[in-house]
Amino acid sequence: MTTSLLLIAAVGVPFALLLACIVPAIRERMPPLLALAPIPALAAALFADDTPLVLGNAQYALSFVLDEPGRMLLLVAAILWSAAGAYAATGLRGATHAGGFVVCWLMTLTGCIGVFLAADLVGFYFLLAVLSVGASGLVLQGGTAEALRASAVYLGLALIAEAFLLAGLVLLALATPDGSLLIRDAAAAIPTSPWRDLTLVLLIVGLGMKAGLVPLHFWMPLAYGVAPIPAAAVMSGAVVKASALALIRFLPLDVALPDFGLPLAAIGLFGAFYGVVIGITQSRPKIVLAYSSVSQMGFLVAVIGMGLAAGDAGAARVASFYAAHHLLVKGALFLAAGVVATTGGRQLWLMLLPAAILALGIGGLPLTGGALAKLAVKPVLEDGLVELLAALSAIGTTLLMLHFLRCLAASASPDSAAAAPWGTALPWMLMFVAALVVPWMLYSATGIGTWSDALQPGILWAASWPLLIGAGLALGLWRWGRYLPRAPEGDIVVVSQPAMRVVVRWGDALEGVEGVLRRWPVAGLSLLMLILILGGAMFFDGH
Amino acid sequence: MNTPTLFGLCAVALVGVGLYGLIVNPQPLRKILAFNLIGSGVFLLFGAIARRGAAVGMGGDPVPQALLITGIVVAFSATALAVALVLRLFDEAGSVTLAPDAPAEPPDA
Amino acid sequence: MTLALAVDISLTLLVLAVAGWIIAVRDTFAAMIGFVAYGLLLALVWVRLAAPDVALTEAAIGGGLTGALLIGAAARLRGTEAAARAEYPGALTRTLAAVLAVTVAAALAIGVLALPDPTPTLAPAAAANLATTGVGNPVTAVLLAFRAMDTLLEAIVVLLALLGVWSLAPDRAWGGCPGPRRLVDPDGVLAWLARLLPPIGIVVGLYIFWIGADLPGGKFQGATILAAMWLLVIWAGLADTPPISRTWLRVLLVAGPLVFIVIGFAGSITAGAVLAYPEGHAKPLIVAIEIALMPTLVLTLALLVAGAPQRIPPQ
Amino acid sequence: MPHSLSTPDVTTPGGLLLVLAVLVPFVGVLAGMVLGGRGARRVALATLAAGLAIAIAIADTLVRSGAAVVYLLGGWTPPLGVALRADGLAVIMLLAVAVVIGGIGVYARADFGTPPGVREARAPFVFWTLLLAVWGSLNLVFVSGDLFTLYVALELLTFAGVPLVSLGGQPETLRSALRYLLYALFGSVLYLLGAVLLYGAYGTLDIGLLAARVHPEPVTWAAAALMTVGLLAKTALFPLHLWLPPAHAGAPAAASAVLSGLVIKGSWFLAVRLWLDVFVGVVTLPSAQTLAALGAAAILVGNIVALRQARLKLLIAYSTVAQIGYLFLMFPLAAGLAAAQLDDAAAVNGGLLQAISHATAKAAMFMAAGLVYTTLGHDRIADLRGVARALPMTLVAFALGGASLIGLPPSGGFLAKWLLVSAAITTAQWWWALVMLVGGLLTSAYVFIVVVRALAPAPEGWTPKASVPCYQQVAVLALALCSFLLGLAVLCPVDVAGIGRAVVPGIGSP
Repeated sequence: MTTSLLLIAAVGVPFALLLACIVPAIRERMPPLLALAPIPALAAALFADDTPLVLGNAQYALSFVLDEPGRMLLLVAAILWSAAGAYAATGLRGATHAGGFVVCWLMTLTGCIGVFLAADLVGFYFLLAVLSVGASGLVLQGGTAEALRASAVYLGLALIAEAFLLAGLVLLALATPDGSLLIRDAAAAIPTSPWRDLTLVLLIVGLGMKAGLVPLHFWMPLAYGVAPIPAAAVMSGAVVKASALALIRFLPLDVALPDFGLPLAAIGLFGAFYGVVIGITQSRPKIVLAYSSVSQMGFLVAVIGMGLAAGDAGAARVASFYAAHHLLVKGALFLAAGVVATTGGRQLWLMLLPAAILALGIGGLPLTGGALAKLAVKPVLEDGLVELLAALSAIGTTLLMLHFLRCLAASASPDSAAAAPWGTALPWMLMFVAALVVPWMLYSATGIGTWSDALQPGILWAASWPLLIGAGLALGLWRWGRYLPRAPEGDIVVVSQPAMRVVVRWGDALEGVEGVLRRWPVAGLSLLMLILILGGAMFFDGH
Repeated sequence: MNTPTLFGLCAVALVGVGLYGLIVNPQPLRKILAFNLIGSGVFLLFGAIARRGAAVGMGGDPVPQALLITGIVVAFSATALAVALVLRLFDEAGSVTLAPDAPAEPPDA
Repeated sequence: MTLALAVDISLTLLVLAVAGWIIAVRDTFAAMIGFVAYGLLLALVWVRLAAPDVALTEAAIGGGLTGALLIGAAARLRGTEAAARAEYPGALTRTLAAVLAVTVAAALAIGVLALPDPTPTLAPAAAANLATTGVGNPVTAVLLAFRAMDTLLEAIVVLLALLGVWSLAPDRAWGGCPGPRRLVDPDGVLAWLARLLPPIGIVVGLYIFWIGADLPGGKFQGATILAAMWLLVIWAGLADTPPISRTWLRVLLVAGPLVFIVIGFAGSITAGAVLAYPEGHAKPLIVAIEIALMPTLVLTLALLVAGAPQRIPPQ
Repeated sequence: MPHSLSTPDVTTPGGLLLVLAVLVPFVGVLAGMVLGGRGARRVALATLAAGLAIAIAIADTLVRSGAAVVYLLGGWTPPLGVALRADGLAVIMLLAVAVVIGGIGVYARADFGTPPGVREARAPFVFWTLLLAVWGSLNLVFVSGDLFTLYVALELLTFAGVPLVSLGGQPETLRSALRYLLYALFGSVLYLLGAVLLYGAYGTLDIGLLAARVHPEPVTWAAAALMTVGLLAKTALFPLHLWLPPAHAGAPAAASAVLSGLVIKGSWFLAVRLWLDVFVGVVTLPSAQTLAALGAAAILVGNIVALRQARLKLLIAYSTVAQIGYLFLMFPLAAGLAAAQLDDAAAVNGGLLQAISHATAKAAMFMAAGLVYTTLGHDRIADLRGVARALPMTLVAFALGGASLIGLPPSGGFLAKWLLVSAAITTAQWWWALVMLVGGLLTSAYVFIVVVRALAPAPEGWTPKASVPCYQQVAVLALALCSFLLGLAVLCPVDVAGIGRAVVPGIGSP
């Protein structure tokens, strides 16, 4: 009963706030509430058990459930949404027309929490759509022409992905015995489905697009680059994890499917390096962070892929843990990017140092959550080559993060008296603390390992040497980096502009043909021809 | 070859002639005329079928014959509406072409 | 029999030749004249098909009213002929159209030749139930009893078409008189005809209407003749079309269908079904409906030919 | 030969409601003609309420009895007489049309008022009487069981629809109306030709009796091809859509909503009726595939051309061209399911839902475009700035309607797409699923463009050209919400659409 109430409140409170926005007066007063809207979700993550919540009748019902991956991600996502909400409220103070931002924010929040909790195919699809539309609206809040373009690219990609997903979900539903629409039943039925391969391909492509898998990652730098800081924080942290979580839930990780797992891992690892390579050619902190997200999501997908290849059900837990860590750190670093840009002089180091700890944590800095995350996924990546690649990726990540820190420092306010307002600095500090502490809590609470194991000297050393190599490379980058070619932000989509011109020309041609078809004699001829074709189709088949 | 079949074939030929005229003749009035030709072909076919159904002392099946009267009146109404449209178009535009041109934007309200 | 067949064949050839000429001839006005001739020829065909009711309708409406309508329009559109000819499609389109039209017609011909023999017919069913309707003409029985719904809807179709025609009035002329004002030429042949013909026409029209219950004829044919007489008087300039805002006009226009519907619904109480007639009262009710429909049809048909309102009458 | 409709031997309880559903709107037309002016509007609005009640009563009767509602007119049994028959499909359409017409009626109250000081004005008088006429004709199309009565119904529909197109009276709208009228007449005469052939071969025009009598032979094939193509011309299925886009360019918003949302559904419904209930065993899978191929072409071409339109109304009109395509994808799916001895409900319900959700969404979108036009004085997509501020509710309605066209849950479009995609996969016709998904993407592109342009802030000092009454916005939003929440129909415990339709062993099966 308590669980039901908690789950209802988790999704219902943001949704109710969203509906309340219909009234303009409420909408204008909404910003202070943004920080509180995710609190019910936090409570649910902490106190709800795994009893499902079912709304509807026997023929069709929406169901929600808090499974282990969902709980981990919901917990950290709620923290991030709350902190980012406080940050956003500070930015919106005194702003006229905050309505659009607030509506998109609440819509995205509702979708995000809903997707983390959804237990049936239709509810999942619906909430994912809410999430995508809301998030594209958040990108739009940048208000510039680039924001419009980025938002269009984001929404376009998201909807293409949803088209793949819809096809995949229909296949899932058709293959599930007795018409159950529960994700759990659907995933269990995949290995025996007559359309197993197609289903998996559709799901992986659809979710992979949303997770930013190379080569469909280009929306990330575009979107995060133009979105307001808090929006970029929740999008790179929480929103993108929805698709990772969906991969974890939909793929039958307890059955070894190396034909799918290994390619997935390979694509993921490729993305992990690709993000680094392009990222180090960038100079805006937000863009560097975006490419880091490309890299990290690639690594996460590689973990899931290896789990699928090996039929390792435990991969779900460690992948979720890795995702949870990335969620906290990436969210925190985006906030840091915003805070640093408004800070100068002596204050700066107070803001930069925590950022450095977190950033290097992604590379696996010992004693940080990042080190734990790397340690947790290690068993899944125990294949010889993959293990080596994982280590190389840690080196690359360190390199990229050091580059980020340099860009971050360079982006600081030139005014030495500038200090970020408390309303933004405090959320950032809160996220810093959460990113340090929460992974340790989760690590032991979920039974992935114990603290004492994680603190063994051998393990600490194993985490340290990639850092040192990465640091060495970073020195090299700073010395010779100017010789690197510069990739445009959003690499592929920018490079593919000429292709668009061809598409436009095709559109012209099509419009011309359509115009001809609408001429009276042509339409009349079409009519007669159709009579003959239809009659013929019946005649020849009927004989 | 008996009378109903002969007129049935005649009806079919009328439909063919009308179809050709409806497609190729650009003048709307001639299209209306062609429509009437096709229509009369269809009616004639129905009449031939009615005649084939002559029985119990009736010269033809009365149901199609009754429907024919309805059909002729409906075709006349259609013709009247179409002619009125053509005439109004002529009054407004000074021409009666049907060629689709890029629809101009209506003047700002 | 062979003589009859020869007549039929020559009639067929004549009809087809006129039809082909109507399509092929360059001048639209000439084509319209051809169409009137075509309508009269078709009426002959209907007679040969033992369908005198249809023959009357075809001659009156198909040839007469439609012809008048089209000839009038063609006369007004004389000036657009050259522009229309310039739009004539190229040889490719014409060839394609010809090939397709011939193919469709040929396919249809195969269908016609494959019609079953003996043909299924509803004549026996109609004959068996004719007595209950009390009318002697089976076509009238179909129109007003067996398939009364179609006839009711048809009356509404005509009315809707009239509404459509009226809707084409310029805003300023709404409520005014349809068609252009005709000037009287007291010595003209039209005026002479308009004085001579109507009395005869009215008698003939009413007669055709009246006998329709039992013999070939009926409201549509009768109404057409009456409408034609009225139009003749209007065209001769001896009378004007009524302004469409007149209440009496509106009432008469809807009276026919409304009476039909009222009697129809009364049937659901008195005879157990909508559009059914109580035992023994079928014929009077049918005649009542026909009488109510008559003025409606006369007005509607004539006003359909008269066209959209164009003039506000002097107050 | 299997047939799906039981022969209508008796009038069922509640059958009289069908007669009312058809004749009440026409009585409204007659009364409106006599009362004229403001009376016509009052009569129309009263009739709208009454008609909705009748539709609900019919639905209630149908669900209670679990069988088709039948009325024998005049007590005469087909083939001599004419029967009215409403199965689940018909009743759902009746209800949907009643709701959409109601929404349009409320919206049009503001646009079609008789100006003060005038006893009667042309546009309002014509609009209100013809709105009712369209409605009566549609109801007749849905419930009539006789091919000739259906022919008359189709003509009624055309005669009522054409003046709505030319209501504005500009040369371009007159030209569009003429093109529409001539092409529609072309279509209906072909339909009649087919019906005549059927009578010649089988001696009846009653749908139920024909279903039992038809068998595959040249006459039937010819009739089926003629009738189908005639109906396609009236439905404006690509490439027979020459009349549709221009007809919308200059028509008033409410008229566009009627035309695009409702009128074309009449001939579509009749095509469905013929293919699913009459020509079972005559039409073949390749012919059904032909229809769907045209539908697929419509989806692709319509959507792409829509993307390239500069005016909002034309964009929506081309979107209609595309959406009509979806309506025809159901034919091979239903045929495939039936051929595999499976229940074709998924395909049929999918098509039906698509029709209804399009009717509601498209009516809402056209009316939203009308409000935009009133407010801005134009409807150039590139210049929609300020709409979000002036017409927030309308923009939301447009977006919701768009979401339904795209197929986002929980819209009716989503459920329809889900059902159709399921059917496509079950019958191994994945290419139709692909077309639907691609179509959804293209749709989302133009909906996005419009919404984003409308969200742009207005230039400084900009004021709306005219203000629109709130109830118009509410009517638009209500219709859009109907469409957007239609997917919740899945919660309905009874398969209403299936009532009165036996399971059909299908098209192309031996």
